[in-house]
Amino acid sequence: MGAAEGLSALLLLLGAFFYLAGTVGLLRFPDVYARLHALTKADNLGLGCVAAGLALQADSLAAALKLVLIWLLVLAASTVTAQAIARRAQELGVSPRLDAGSAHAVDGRDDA
Amino acid sequence: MPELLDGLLAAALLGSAWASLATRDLTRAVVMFIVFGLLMALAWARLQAPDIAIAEAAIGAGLTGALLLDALGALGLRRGAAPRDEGGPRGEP
Amino acid sequence: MRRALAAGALLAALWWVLTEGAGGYGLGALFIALALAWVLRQPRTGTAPRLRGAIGFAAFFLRQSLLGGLQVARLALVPAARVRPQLLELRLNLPPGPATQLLAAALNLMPGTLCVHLAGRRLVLHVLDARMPVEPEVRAAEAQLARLFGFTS
Amino acid sequence: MTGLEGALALFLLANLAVALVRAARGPTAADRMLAALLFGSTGVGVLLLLAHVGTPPHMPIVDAALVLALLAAITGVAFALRAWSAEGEDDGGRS
Repeated sequence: MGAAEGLSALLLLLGAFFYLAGTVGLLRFPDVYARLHALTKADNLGLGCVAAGLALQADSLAAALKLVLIWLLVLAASTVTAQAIARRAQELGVSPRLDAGSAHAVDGRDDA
Repeated sequence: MPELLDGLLAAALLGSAWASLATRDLTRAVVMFIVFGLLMALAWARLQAPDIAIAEAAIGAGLTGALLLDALGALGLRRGAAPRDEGGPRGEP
Repeated sequence: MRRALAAGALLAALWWVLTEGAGGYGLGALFIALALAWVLRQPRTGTAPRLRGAIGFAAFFLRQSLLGGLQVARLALVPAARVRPQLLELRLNLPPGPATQLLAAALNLMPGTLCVHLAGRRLVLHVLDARMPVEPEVRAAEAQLARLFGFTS
Repeated sequence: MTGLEGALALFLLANLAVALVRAARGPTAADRMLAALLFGSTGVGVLLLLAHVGTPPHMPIVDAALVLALLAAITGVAFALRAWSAEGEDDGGRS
């Protein structure tokens, strides 16, 4: 009982940390593509931790699995959305801000 | 603690509603409307009304948002070259 | 027949989870039957996922998405850290179809990769940190997916 | 345990309030939309936490989170496929 509650609290705090990272990344990253990284990865991990932490407190197995199902749904939704937006951004000609040091070599290879 | 939560929720609701109404940039208005719908769903959940929260999440945030975005796209297509002429030079406050 | 049984079992499990084990199977049977009829009318793709591959892929995916979240957290929260984005074009070994689409979707959640363009076997990724070895990661994910869909033989 | 969940729900809501600033002024349409998507994924987390706050946990709220998760994709994809076009002027300003 005590161990499960402690683990649950730890997971919830970890989830809040990843949510914070996602929000800070959304505010701090330079362009749409980088912000999509922050949105998909950090937020989904945050929700995963929160869902796992709450699942540890669930009354029944089905209730716990429901939380996992919600997490999987959000995973699927956000990766599909991120890909659709990234693809559309590229079609519209939004050029990503590339790193100055490594951009040239990669650009050359991409044009070929 | 609950008072703080409810106060913040109410403030965010008012803020997003105002931001949605008081702009000439249609994209911004639609996005703020979607945000308002999501916050409204949270408010209903906070008021212990999960069925209305479900309806708000489905209709307010999900379907209406998608329909408004679709309408926005159709509007931009029909206007052709100048998709947001009435919005002026970006309605930044 | 095997397909119908597997899909039916999955749908029944889904209903059980959605009702939190509270039952209501009269209504549930109706919806399960409707969903099953819809599933069986979909065309076969020829790539049915393998159970063993699915478990391996799930473990791999969980570890990678944890690493992805940690990387984004480090880049966002450490003040000195900054992103070094770059574009990377790859040729996939997987045959085009559900496998490549699932690969692109999974890469969106793995460390530092975001799928920008996917056409046939050509995949363009937006990489968050140019110093990271992205290509081995993609190849590992590809191998996992090949095992999931039974392409290894 | 309920104290922790309430506190975390408050924390996530504060996160959302910060993201609201991004949605209100983020320069391109895509930036605004990303903030709305952040509201979606964080909103699911807040709903899950709210469901577990209180002495008798209020489980039906989990269903609201489920619906929100189901429909989160529709808005984002509708934005990408239908609404986002002719953004050239915006992106020139950004980069």
